[in-house]
Amino acid sequence: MTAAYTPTELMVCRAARELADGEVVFVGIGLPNLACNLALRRHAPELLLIYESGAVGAVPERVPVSIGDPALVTGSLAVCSMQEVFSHYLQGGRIDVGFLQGAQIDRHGNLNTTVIGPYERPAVRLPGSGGACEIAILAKRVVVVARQTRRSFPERVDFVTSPGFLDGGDARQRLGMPGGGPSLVVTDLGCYGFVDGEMTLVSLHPGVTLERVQAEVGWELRVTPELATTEPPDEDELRVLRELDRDRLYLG
Amino acid sequence: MTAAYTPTELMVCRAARELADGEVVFVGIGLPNLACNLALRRHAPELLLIYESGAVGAVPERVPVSIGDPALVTGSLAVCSMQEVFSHYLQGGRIDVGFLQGAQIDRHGNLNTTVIGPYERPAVRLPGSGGACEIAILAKRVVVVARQTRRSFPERVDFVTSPGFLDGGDARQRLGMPGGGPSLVVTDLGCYGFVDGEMTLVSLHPGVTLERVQAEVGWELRVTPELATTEPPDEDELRVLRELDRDRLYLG
Amino acid sequence: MSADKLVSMREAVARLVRDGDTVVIEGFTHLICFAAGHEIIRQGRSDLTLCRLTPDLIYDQMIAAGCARRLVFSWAGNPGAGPLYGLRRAVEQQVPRPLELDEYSHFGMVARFAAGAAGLPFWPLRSFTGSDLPRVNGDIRTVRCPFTGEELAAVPPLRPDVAIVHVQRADRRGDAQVWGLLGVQKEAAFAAARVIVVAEEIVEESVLRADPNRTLLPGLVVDAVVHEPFGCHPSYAQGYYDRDNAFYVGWREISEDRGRLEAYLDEWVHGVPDRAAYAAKLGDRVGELRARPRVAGAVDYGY
Amino acid sequence: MSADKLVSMREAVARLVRDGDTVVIEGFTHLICFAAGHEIIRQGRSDLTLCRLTPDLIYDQMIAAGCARRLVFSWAGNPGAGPLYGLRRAVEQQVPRPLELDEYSHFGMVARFAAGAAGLPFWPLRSFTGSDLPRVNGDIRTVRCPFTGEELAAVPPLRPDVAIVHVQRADRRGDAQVWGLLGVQKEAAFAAARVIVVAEEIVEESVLRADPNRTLLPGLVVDAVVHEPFGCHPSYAQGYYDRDNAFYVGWREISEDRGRLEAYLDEWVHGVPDRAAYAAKLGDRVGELRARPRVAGAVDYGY
Repeated sequence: MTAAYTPTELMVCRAARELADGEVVFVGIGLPNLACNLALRRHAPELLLIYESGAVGAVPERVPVSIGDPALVTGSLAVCSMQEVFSHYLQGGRIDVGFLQGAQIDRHGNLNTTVIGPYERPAVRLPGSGGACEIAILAKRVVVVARQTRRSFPERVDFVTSPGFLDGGDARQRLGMPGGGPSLVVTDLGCYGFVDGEMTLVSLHPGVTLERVQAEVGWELRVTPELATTEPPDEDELRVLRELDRDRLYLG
Repeated sequence: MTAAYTPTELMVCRAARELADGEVVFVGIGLPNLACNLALRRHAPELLLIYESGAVGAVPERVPVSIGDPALVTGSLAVCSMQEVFSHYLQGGRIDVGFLQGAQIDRHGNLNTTVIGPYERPAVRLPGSGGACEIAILAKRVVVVARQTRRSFPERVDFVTSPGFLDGGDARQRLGMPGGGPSLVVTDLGCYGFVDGEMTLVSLHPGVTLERVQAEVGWELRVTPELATTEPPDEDELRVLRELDRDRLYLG
Repeated sequence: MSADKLVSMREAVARLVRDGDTVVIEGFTHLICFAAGHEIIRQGRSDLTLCRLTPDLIYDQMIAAGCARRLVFSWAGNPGAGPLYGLRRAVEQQVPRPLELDEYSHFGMVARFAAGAAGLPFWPLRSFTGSDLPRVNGDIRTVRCPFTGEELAAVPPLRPDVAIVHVQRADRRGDAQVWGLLGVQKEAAFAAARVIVVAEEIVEESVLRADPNRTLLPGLVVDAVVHEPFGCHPSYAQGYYDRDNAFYVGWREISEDRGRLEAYLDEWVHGVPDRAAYAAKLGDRVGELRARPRVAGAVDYGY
Repeated sequence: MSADKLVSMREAVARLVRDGDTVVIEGFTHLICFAAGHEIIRQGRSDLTLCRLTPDLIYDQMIAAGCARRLVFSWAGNPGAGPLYGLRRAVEQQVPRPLELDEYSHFGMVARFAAGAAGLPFWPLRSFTGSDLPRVNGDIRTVRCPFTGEELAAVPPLRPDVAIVHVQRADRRGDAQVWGLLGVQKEAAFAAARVIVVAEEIVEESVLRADPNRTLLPGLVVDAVVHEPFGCHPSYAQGYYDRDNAFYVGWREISEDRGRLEAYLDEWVHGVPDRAAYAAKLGDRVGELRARPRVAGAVDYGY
């Protein structure tokens, strides 16, 4: 018998399982941070968390509300300048997994966090790249966590802030991008991998129909022949996760 | 009545007078180090000493025997990586005066600390550049302290390790070198400035004849019309200097 | 340069921050000097080019107050609490005035500061490939490696007229020490023509000389030193006070409404003469945010 | 990678340093790991490409012992005490074997390590203009700025097979802290394929976590950790022991004479099994060099 859980809890637990022990992960704030700390406390005690703020090997005693929370510094293994974080760790090829979120993600895993509408006259001005552009280019693989709607999953994003597989195929290799690009997209409906640089549905969350997923994608969705059901979170994952975010700041 | 002093003591005292209070000086080991500490203790209390080893604002309690002496660190204002010393301080244009020595210095102030003879089959292999090449290019002005012999003052050095005025004239400006080049050469015989990038005798040390100086220069030496006699060190300069190098490690 | 550079925030801003300047108030979440931003607003500076990786609430306030003409940045949001509406009104509706955007990624901004600090005309990096950012920003270019022939991205140096850096402790010369997150403050200060150091504590030079590896900036690069305890609130100072997360979360409601944002500026910026009055007005909150000690061990510099 | 990387110097060198490797033992005057150099000599490694800004006595000994095929450097002298004769015999007389020189300036070497650490194929710098060094070293090239059009010098990355970094303290994972002169050790370690950390003291991870700003290297980049007290003599470790200047001055006479240098190696390198025996053999000198305490004040990481 499995426990009751929210779609957000499922997303975080599924993302956490993507992290192998001993890997080095570039942590973003919010759900990615919860996923990383969940993995650290359960199956990946040797997971090394690196925050773009410069905290290396952080073991936050509280859920960091910002990526530069003081709790990320106190008791961490090392603090380095942002120049070092980006040059030595990310550009130096030491980051196994980068976590990204996005207002829009398209058929080829390109992410937009810059503008909705034209750049010069935006309908909505979004925050911009932050470190996402270089994480997308340099991390060995990228995991994307995003809520899925037809508007947020267009065939092509309005603005490519962070490149995924561009137009698909081997576009990344042709441009000599060091990182491998997106390997997994976890939404509140299902999980996606990439085949020839195209987003491909690999599993449906329990109770979600293929029709519902297709209704929330802006293109003719590719589906893997061996479509699975996403393994739901178990009791222990949920217990640890809920301890991590007692005030449900991010779990809602 | 002036005190008795050695030629070396005169060289160091003359070099020290070249440093103005509040200036930032890139300190080399040996006589330059004595000159800088002499200036610091007498007329230039706000002189900032920066050692290429990364010690900033050092106040050594003993004469540093090496440029990385622990006495340069203890009680210093800041310690930074060598990357910072060369990038932020020297290349960043923050060094007013650089001190250089050399096995050879030529008519146009070019310095050689690499080889005597051809590079591939050297008669004598010298230490090489160290930081001298970039100090010569980037420091706002350069002071050279050197013992003078006909062999060490050739018309052209065997190898240009650290550029002075190259072939003279405005060669430095044409090559876009940020620093001003050599402004003073102090030897055991006299002092030299540069006119149109050519070494020019400006003062003779007390008791030294022009003939003697000319005998120790490998080219037709240019002499300033208002040739002066170098001001000898006074009692107080000598007292402080001799305190600095009690064991006469460098004063001999 | 005089050995004693200690002045009030009012004097430092009056003397060193001019209309039309390119201004940097750095600090990545940590040590963001709100006190300086508020004083710049009080003195009515205008046409500033504001530079920061993350504009944060302080630039949202300065933009809403009409101080800025241009913003150079890489991520413009309210960390963990939605958009910066003051900034969005300027961009989307030109309110209170138009705001030009000069946009990079974090690495791009870090590289610009690094080039400025190092006196280089460009900085090479592996980013921007396949992104639309170079399409909308002509200053993101490429450079060819003279060894491998490969193309890398290149950005120009950022050389601010003024950099304002908040630190935990400094002496009167401006020698300054920081611990905890370091951000890009060192690079920003070395890149700037003028530097204001704002410190939680002013200490004797001997305190700094006892631990030279902690020094972030030498007085050499500093023009003015300001003693401003609690000068970062709602940002934080490691070892002194915590980040006021409630304020950041609450800012959303304030900035969403132009009137409320202006009322906030009237009450908390124009309505107080200086940071001491601001802290007094905050009352008990100051004590609630005070840090619980977590003292590090000492090391030995003997020889 | 295993969490416990603590091994003996013998095992670390046997496992991680191979014939033909490009090896860096860095440390600018401070923290030069003579213990590692001696073990490499004892194990008879050959055809090494040795890299250091300042070869110092340790490379003079390794070159005289016949370990090296090539030297990448920027200043080859005995600091404050004349030339390195072992090195000169190899260059001038090919004794005991020829030595290729790959020569830069200090800034050039620093830039090569920086490029290696940052994963860049070149590093731009303002040096070498008008110098003969580019004439004799084809890897000192130029790159044109895509913004100003000016030409700058460029050097390629230095990516050692092995970097050996001596530190004051480390934990068993290789997380390492250093204070005092930092040299280029961080860049050298991040640039290297394999890293050996040698520490004066092995401490609990909690000691390092109490002061994260002191950390030079994370265990992430470290392959082996060696506990080797007094491992730098005649170099020094701030807070532990002073530099043995008498040894440096005395080295001139030893290295000047090939026979005496070989006798030194027989007695002090081959003649002892490890560093502990070397220190025991030095006897009272060890105590004479012990540092007199100069303890720095602590800081607070609370929030």
